[in-house]
Amino acid sequence: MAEFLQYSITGVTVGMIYALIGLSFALIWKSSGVANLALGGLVLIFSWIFYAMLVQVGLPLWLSLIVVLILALAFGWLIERFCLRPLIAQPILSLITVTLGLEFFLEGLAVFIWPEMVAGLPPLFPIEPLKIGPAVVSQAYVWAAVISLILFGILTLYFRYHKMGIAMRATADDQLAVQACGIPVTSIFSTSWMLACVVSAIAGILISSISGLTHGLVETGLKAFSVVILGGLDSFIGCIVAGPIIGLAENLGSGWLTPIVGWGGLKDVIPFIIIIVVLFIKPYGLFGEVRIERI
Amino acid sequence: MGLPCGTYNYSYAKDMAILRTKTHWALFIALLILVFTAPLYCDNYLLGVANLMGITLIAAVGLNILLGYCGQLSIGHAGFIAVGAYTAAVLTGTFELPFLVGLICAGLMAGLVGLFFGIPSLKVKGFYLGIATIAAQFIIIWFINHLSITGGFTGIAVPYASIGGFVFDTEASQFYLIMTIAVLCVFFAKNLARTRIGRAFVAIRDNDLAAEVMGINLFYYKLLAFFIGCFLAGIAGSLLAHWIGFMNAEQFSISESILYIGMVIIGGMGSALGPILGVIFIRLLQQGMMFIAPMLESAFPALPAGFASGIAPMLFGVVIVLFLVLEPRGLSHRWMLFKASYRLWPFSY
Amino acid sequence: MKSRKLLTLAGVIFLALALAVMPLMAACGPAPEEPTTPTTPTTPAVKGPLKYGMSICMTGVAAEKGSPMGHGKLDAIKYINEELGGINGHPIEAIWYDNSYDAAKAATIVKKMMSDGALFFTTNSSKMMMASQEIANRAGFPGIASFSSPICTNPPQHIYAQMPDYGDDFAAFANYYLANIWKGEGKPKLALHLLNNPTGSGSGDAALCLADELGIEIVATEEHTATTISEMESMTRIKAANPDVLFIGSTPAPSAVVIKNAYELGLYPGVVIGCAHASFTKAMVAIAGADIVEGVYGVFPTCSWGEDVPGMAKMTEYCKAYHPKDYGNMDYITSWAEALVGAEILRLAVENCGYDKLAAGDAAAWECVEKNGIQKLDYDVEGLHGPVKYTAGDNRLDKSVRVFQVVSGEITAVSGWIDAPRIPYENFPDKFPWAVK
Amino acid sequence: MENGNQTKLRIEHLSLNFGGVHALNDVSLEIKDNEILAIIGPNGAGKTCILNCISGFYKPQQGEIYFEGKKITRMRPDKVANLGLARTFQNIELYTGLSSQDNIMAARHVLMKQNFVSGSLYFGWAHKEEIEHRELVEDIIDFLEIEPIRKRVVGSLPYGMRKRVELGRALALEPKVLLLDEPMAGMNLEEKEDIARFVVDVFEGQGVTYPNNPTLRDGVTCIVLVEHDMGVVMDIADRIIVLDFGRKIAEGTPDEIKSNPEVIRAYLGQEAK
Repeated sequence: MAEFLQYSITGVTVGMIYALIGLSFALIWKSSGVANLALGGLVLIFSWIFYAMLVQVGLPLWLSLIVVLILALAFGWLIERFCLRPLIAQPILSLITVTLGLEFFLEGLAVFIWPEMVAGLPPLFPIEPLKIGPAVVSQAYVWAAVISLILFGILTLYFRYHKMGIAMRATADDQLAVQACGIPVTSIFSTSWMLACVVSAIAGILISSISGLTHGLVETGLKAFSVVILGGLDSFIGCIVAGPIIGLAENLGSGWLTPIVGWGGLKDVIPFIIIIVVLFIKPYGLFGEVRIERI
Repeated sequence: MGLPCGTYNYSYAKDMAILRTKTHWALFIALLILVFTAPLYCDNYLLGVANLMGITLIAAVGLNILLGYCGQLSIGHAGFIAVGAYTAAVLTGTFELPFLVGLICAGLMAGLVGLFFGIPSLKVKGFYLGIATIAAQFIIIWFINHLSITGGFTGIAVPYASIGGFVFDTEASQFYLIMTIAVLCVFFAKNLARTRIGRAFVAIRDNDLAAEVMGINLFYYKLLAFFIGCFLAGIAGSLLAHWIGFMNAEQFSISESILYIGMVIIGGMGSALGPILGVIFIRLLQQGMMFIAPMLESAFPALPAGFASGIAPMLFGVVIVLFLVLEPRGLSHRWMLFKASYRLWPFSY
Repeated sequence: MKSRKLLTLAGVIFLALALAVMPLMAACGPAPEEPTTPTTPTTPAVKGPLKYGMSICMTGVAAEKGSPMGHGKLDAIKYINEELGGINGHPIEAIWYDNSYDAAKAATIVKKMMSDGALFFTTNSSKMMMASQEIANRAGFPGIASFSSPICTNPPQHIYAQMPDYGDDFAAFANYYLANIWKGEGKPKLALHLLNNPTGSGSGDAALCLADELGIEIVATEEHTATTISEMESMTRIKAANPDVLFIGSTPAPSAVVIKNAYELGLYPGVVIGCAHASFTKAMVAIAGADIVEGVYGVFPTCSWGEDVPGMAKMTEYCKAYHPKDYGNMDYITSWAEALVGAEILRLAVENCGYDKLAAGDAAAWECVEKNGIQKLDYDVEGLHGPVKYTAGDNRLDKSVRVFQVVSGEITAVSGWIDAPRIPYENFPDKFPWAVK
Repeated sequence: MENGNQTKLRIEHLSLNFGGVHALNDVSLEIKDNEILAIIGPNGAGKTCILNCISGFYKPQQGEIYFEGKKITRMRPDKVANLGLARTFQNIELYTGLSSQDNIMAARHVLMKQNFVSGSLYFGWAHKEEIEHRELVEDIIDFLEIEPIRKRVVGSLPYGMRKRVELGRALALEPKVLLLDEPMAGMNLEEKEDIARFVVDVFEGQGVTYPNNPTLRDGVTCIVLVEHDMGVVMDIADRIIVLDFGRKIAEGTPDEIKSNPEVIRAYLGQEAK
């Protein structure tokens, strides 16, 4: 029972971190249909910027955070303006490949500026774990979960009530119609990239405070976005529900199965088996939009 | 695309031929001669790069059939290459079967695994399918790492390729082997693309609903595309295994898969020329990167530490981004435009 | 507008071509002006160079280790050429390429180095050596791996290991643990937490191989990815197995996660934690937090910065002059030492076979380097790591490591050089088929 | 003409719902050999839905469809096509990346026999088969007067031309029943007349003009035409069925339909506004 509780709590909190990266991915997918392969690079670069502000420059925590967020906004705008916008109306796969090129660039940039390539952030949260009955959970995970819930709330409200958010949703459905209403689609794209950069910056800071700043952040980004397929790529609620489900599945599944099958590392493959199963059963995820085909 | 002025076709066979004028034939034969005499004037290193390109080309041709012709996104191509590589490694290394048996089995095995992971394509399209194939890659690599027959994490040694007692133990002999198979694969793929199956693939890519109503069995042809694409990946994997001589699952990373997509897109999807150009472009660019860090370090010893290590991937990324911004339809499209303007020259209106 | 676009396109294509043509120029061109020639101004090099091949992970996923290692050996070669006047007057020419931690590239690089006439080559990761070793073994081209897996040197062929591998780490740590830490009755219970690649499995294989011989009971074996963000689940299972000692075979970041989770679960302090040398760096201490990792043991095959050994002064001087950012990085030491060992090999080879034989850079030269250079080594590496000496049947050159411990946030040596005997993998052909071949 | 007038397609009590919307409501009709049947009705009457049900694209909740006595309801679309039902689409659904000629060749798919092995080898009979089918396709290209755009990628063609290519693609299937979904929508008078002429020519057959192409030689004896344009329909259809809100409200010859008050109220009345 204690183990069950431990697995569940770990699963939910870790899942929330996946969900956080998933949110950033969904933001861009939702408004422009582009799969952002540069997500890992963004997570990496913002984590390093935060490290630079906090440790190398020595700014206080809140100020470093603000600087990173402002830089994230600027990055988002630049990326959209100079990489994505020239490709509007080109085949979607070319757009996706551009983000691939961007990924290489960002990885190189991180090495260029921070050649040490591995570093640890000072602990952002108290290191003493919280005790929940017989189980324990680190405060860092709890805070990460809370922050992703807050972000999810803000984004949902923004997309539901704010003019720009509504326009973004509309853009996903029909770009021409939105343009016809007098809303410049380009500004919607750049807003979505700016927001996505902010979310990935926050995700990056949280993850690197847990597992350090390494090149591995790139792959964490890649892994997490494939994990949120369960929720449906274009759905925020999907991300926030599916993240914990995946987290639970990998922890509970691995917790029970490892002693039975005797193979280590089940945790790392279970999410992907779930993805395949989900695609067989419910192709567009739990909350993804199912398109009705017409001819 | 038209023919040079004054060239007419007098039969359908002639109209449908790939090489249609004497100049075509001459250029084609000259190219083949150039390629197959390369060992005479290139050193082992260049032959090695050519071998790597040949192997990559086979896999890229497979991905082009899958993605370029049939429109099915696969971001797990390196995983399917791994299936082929390990099948060949186990069959020829552990069970000491002949190379050709290993080669065919590698293709079939990768094809079958591809078939299985292609099943979601019947229900999902685009990036959803892409994610299914990412999952496929992780699952494949996980299994390779945890099976004992594949050598687990340690990896597995692979003997030289050999056919009937002849051992391909020099770079040049491997070059002939790899190039022959690569040329055959390109030829098969080109033929496939211009006949019944290829048209069915493109029909599915361009309009799967209409294709189905016009009598094309989506189930069969999507899976066939997965089978053929992964079959070629398996063949490439087998050759890669014999060429490197040692397989380790870490070689087949997800970024390798993504790079394969980059190759196909940069070359130009859905054309026979596309993968060739894309593979040459990316692989040469990568080889060029290999020299950048040493050059910078020796030319400017006082550079900051991250310069040499950071500049290469940055340049690589910038070249890809700029390239796509300026030529989003790929190199083969640019080549077509060039050919067209050259044919019409000097009356290019 | 259109012409501008075309102009930019032409620029990009030119750039791409320029990059792409580089290998061609380097290979086919008549280029005696090898771009990789190091600057050797102070000693007028009248004698021909000795070519030292290096495949370095300067960029890519492993650049965090590859980049300081590259700097270390290049600086050392600069030192040898400039201050020691090369090897008997022959400057060392470093032929080095960046393999980006990409196996296919590594395979082309080893071919390139063979074409360039390098006398032997080195890699700085086991993966890159694995991608190169079959090609090198088949050609009889000797290679040295700084960090290696057991499979690089078992069965012994033409590949040598500069230092003990990840398996030997475990063996040395286990010996130290049994002799100095274990006070209980019966067999100590061991849990393993391994990275899911050869780095981790190297330690795991050694544990499997040696457990009975040493009298250790393995109660749990878990594995993790390099990008893990939580190992609470596996650590819960390890906790349930109630181990006395936990050995981590991994890299810094995931090791830090494992140790942090052990701390949160109340497992540590309590059990003894030991780390293989790839994990045990300053970065691990920084990521996990000094308070948490206090008292963790680790093994490392080199000395640490600031120790009083003969080679320290020059290395510190060069590091501070050319790559100050790398100061304090253990990988720099490893690599500097590698270049010293390489120079020693070249010296032995030149003295035993003469320069003319080596200048050919062909199979005969390689055989000479291997037989008269590598296999005749007996050198203390100026104290930077254990002495290197070849013994038949064991392709590891240096065979000893030291145990360190985190004390007040600093990695401090707690033992002298501990011998790490060769692990007889070939005695268990069913578990380690690769060791018998 | 009256002699061979047996039923080709029989639709019985067909109902189709999307959620709460009744797209088709208990529709029964017969499509006979040797006639051009027109289905007309205002927007949203369910005309296209009937075609979609026939070609297997929609799965109706109730009712059955029989083709030459064989039940084809809820059959997979490609199987229906294999039986000899070809169609065109309301909003052109061509393979935009292929040339006109290849679009039409692609429809020969069901009649060709090569598999991926022989296709990729190309020598021998795969090559011969390609040429044979190419000849038949050239007949269609000739008949539809689209020779100049034979090698043009259809994505770049003007609307009228694309409609023709689509008709050609349907003809290449050698259909027993040809279903045309608004073939004249969005066309000017001249283009409409061209299409109307093609439809009538196909129906009647071209005899010795195209001796080798069975479709063009013998004609397609059963054509279903869904159309808005009353003028054309009245001119070329033998029989007309009128739908409104998913129900069949009238059936008869053009003259009967013209005078049917129900039709005038539902359809013509609307148009008169």
